[in-house]
Amino acid sequence: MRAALEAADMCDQTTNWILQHPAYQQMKDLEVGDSEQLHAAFLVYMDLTEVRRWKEVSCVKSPELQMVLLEAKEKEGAPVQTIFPLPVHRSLSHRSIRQVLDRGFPVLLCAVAADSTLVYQRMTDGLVTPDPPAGPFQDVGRRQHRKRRQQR
Amino acid sequence: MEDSPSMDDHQDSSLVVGVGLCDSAPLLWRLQDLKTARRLGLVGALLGSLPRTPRQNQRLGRPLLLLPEEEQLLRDEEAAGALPGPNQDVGGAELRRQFEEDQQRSFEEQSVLALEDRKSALRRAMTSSHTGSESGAEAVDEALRGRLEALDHSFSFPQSAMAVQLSTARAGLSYCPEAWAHLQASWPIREQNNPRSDARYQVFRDLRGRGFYLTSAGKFGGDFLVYPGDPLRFHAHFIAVCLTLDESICLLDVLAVARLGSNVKKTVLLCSPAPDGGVCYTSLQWSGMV
Amino acid sequence: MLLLLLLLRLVNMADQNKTGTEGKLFSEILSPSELFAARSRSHKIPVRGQKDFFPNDSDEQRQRLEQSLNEHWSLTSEERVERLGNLVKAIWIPSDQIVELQSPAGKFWQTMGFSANGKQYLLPEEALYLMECGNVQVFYRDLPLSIQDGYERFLSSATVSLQQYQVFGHLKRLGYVVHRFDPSSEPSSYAKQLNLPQSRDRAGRQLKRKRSPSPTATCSYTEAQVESTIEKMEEDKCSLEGDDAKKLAASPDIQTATTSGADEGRSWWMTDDLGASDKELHHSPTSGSSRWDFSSIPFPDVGSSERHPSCLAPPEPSLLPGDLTVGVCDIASWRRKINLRMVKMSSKEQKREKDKRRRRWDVNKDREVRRCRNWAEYHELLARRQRKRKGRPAHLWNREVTPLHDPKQPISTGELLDKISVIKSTHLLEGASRLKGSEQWRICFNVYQPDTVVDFKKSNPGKPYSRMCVCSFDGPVPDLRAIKLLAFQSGDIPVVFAVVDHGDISFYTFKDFQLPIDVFP
Amino acid sequence: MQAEFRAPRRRTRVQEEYEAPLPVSLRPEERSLFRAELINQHVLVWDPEQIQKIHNQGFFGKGVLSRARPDHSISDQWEEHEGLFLPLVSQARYEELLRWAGATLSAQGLDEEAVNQTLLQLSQPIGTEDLRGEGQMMNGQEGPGPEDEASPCTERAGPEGGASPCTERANPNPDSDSFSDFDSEPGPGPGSGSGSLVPGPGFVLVVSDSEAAVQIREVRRTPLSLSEYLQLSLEEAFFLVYGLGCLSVHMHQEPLSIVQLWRKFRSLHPDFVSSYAAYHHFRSRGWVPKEGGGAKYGVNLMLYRKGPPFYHASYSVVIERADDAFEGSVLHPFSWRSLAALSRITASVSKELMLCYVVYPTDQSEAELDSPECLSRLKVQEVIVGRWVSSRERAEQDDI
Repeated sequence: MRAALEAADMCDQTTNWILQHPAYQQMKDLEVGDSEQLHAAFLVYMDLTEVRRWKEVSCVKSPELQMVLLEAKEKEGAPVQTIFPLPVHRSLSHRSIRQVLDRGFPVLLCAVAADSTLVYQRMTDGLVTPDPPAGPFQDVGRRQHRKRRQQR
Repeated sequence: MEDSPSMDDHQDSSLVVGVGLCDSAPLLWRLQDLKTARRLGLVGALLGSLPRTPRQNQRLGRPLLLLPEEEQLLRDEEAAGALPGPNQDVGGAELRRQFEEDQQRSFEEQSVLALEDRKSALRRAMTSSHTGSESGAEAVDEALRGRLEALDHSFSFPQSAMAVQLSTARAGLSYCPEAWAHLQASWPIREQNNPRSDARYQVFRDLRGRGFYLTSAGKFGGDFLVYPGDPLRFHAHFIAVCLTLDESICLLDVLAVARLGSNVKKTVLLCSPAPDGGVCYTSLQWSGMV
Repeated sequence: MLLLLLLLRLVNMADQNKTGTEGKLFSEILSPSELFAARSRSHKIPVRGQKDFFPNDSDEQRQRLEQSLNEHWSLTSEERVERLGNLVKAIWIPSDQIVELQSPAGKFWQTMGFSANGKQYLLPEEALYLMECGNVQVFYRDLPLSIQDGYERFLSSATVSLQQYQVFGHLKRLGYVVHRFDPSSEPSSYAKQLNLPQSRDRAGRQLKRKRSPSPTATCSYTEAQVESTIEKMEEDKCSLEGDDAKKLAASPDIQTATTSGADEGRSWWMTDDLGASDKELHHSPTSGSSRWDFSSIPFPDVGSSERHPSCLAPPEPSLLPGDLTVGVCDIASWRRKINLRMVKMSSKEQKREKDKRRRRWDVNKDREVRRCRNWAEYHELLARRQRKRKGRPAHLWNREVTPLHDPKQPISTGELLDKISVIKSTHLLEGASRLKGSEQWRICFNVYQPDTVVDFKKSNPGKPYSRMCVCSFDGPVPDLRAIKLLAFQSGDIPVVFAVVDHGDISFYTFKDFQLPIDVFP
Repeated sequence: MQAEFRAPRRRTRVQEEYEAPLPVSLRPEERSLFRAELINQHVLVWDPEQIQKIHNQGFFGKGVLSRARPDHSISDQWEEHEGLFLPLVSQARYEELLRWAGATLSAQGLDEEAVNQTLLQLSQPIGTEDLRGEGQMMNGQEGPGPEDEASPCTERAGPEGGASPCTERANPNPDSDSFSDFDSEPGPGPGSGSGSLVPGPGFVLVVSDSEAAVQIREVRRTPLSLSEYLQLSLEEAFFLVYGLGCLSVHMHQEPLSIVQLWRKFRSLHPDFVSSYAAYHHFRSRGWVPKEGGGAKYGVNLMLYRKGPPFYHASYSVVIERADDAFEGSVLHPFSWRSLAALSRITASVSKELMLCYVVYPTDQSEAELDSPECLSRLKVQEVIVGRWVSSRERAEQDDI
């Protein structure tokens, strides 16, 4: 039993838990052949599950892009979103964005910096009119920010 | 979205916009052309000093510079006509004589107007003196009447006081039919036949067709600022970035322009002509995830 | 082509019943009564109201739009009307691309125009701007030119381009004094370094101004020749450029050498390669105490302002290698060639120099090294240190390339930063003199600040506030080469890139910078 | 024309102490070599203690499970339970962790029966008395509490680093190499203060979801531990190795030499020489460059004085390369459009836009670039891009 417990311990210094994580294994099984993008996808996966606690996070392969995409819900019952992880120094084309949008879900593009910093950007098909700048909504950003601080 | 006059109206002569060329840039000079362009939803940019208050940059005056896309749209809709250039010579001596005569006539008419102006000023002074103190009003009236009579003989309108017009637009034919044909064929405007300028034009045309007004968005890192109505009255909603579907862009550049968009509370639009002739639009907005 | 004031008005009236698109005539000419009435019109600019965010088809919005448009059109439609007496008359001379004044100039003469051969002229951009301001009426073949004529005739690649004029007008409207930049009037960096007095010859300047190349035109043959001569002179002292030259110039006792280095002949009491000797001075591990007492060895100060004998006595033989004999040296010819002025350093510069000296790694500062009395002891020390390092990981230390720092040998942060500073910083002027000029990147205008207008003298405009390089928004962003080239051309005056995007103009600067070293303990 | 240096802006509320500018100690007896692994083209540091040192002394890298500082813990919420402070985990979350642990065990070849047995064993509730008995208590004062503004995790090398059930195993010395001088420092020992006790990592308080019929509130072992890793950018890693000599990067359990690492990084990132030259330059001037911050502003690096907790970033940096003639292939194909955007963004957050040109000598051969020694022949030119505002409106001024 002790041995089994140790096997479950992924903090073993000789084997990185990332490589043993089931989600990582799943991504590897998608065989996208782009280990940098795969790592980026895994970091985003960990951020969504461990840090942001999103629900039903899963990985899928985009055959057109040969990249790992994620699907997830922000909370229970929320709509599915596609997350498009991409290392920050890469280039992309509008076509590749359209291919991700064509999956039919709202898309989050996630730029993954070399030190694992993540920057999420929302992408939507068509013209999305911005919120009006003035008026009672003006302060929303700041108030949300304060709320977040209080939660911590 | 507010209705814009259909481009099909170009049969109506008033919808033909006269375009002049300066250093190969398309400029509009005549007020009617500016108004027609605006009715077609083309905003352009005013470049000149405002006659009323020339030494400021807040409000500028004619000429109006068209975006290459605006100019091309007019051409494609056959709503543009070339203004004659400055170099076609028409009868010299005759014109000079006419001009001098005109100046002379104008001077004479203005002299008359000036005299009238002076007289009515004196008359106003007389009537106002009646309402003033009774004593001495008579005397003042008398003096004024004397001056009024004297004016007829003594009034002289100096040449230097004559008002002259420094014309904005050159007078002339509204457009030349032959030049119009020429305009469509080989208009000496910098033709930028590259995929990017094609993309810009198709996007411009499509958004204009949807009733938006567009101006240049260079300072926002995009191609066009997209307004839901006339920019005189509305804030821009979008920063349009035009690119072909397969053009590769640095993710960093996407992040930069998207960040800028959220700073100025506008949606960044990636716009690419689609194979089916339409345009694909992708809206970029801040995710709110920090 | 010409302004057909009366004729066209008459024709227009006659043709008023003529319909159809062809041959319709056009004019926006005011009648005498309109002209007369224009005297008393307002000069106020209406304030724009708050904009809306969403169009909602309401009558209220429609009304406001209509009002805005009406205001807009009434403002845009207004024609310039001036008293004839207030207008300066001028004529356009297309062959010279220039405007000649026919009546006395106005106030504008203080900052614009030039005289030549007893006549007064305006450059086309100046004339056009003054036409737009309602100050000047320009005639061609006895007929007045419209603003449109001005744009179409005056602006071209041979004079100034439309975009350049947009920048010119933008700055002029704000009150700046704007002159064409004449690269030949700019002293070369070589001349600047020698402190050559700038020519203040009024006539010469003005002639130059007339001939000043248009910002777009290519430079003339003679100019190219002059430039190449200067380049050659500069190349001669190229070896001294950069940090080393700066360091040298900073210490007064070798300052003279800096200048004499530009000379073909070498001074025989200095080593050939100054840069190398400088490095050696500071980096070679020299043992314990020095045999040479520099305080007692007189170094010739050729550049001193004090009276000096024109000859230098031979140096003390004991200081020279055995078989060398050195005679008396006549320095009079050199004194004529060098810059005898004191190089003044600002307190900031002095401090920077001091900091630099302080940071320079000096093996002699190492206490253990100082305790060594001879080479043998020093070698022993090195060997001892080597042994100490033995415990270090082989994959880092037993290879060709080793880390820059050994964490087993702690040093202060300042020393550490100094030790790992392997990449040199450079500055914009370094190597800039050897760059050839470029067609694409040119300075167009000298710009003087508006508050200097009162005292402004065209004959002696003084130092510009900035210089403008006009770029098209669709064109390239300057690369490092362009930035260096223009920085070199402009010297200590900042170059501003005026970028014209359709109707918008943005101004950017690309300034030299060196991030200061920040040391935390 | 020299750009003026603008003083960096200090942050108003600084909640931590400054440890050291760089992770090299002034005391020679201290541990001086850290260890990282190159995995999936990324450099990761595993050891919680080393993570804290590398991050807090010079602000290298980022925790893969954290937003900035490596401070991930199994839960944001901590609660007191029978005198113990424990991370709170919902039943559903706990079961998710169990499932992962199961998947991992299966992947390691255990049959279903064994897996189930193990999981059952793992998920047994544990009495708090047993926990206390294990003698793994820490001073509660230092432990994270829900009221603690500074988040549960500002503490160094505390329980939050990882949540391994096997804490009795000492941090294994990762090196087979002869680092005899490696003295693994013990973590902060149990303090003497009073208050709630924090058990060692590996235990959580499982609470059932509010809708659930049966309310559970028990202490259990963590079935799966995800310890925080520090991810270093290639430039950061190489600087720690080559510049400071304090890190060794391993690939497939083998430590890499400097030249091996250089070649590896160049193969991963074609512009590595330029990006590293710029990084090294900024470090050697005592500044803290962060690549992650750059992503937020669309640039390569953000430059901080002292470190992000103490100062706001001063510069957004775009790295360019140039040859001796100051021309050459550009890394970032600038248009006025993109420059306008960057300049505007930078100005809107009161930072300055810096172009950092790495200038290569023309006679530098490809072979020379094959070693970091080529750096000494490179030069760095910094240029500040500024905007000049023409219109401090002089509207009605009489123009002459």
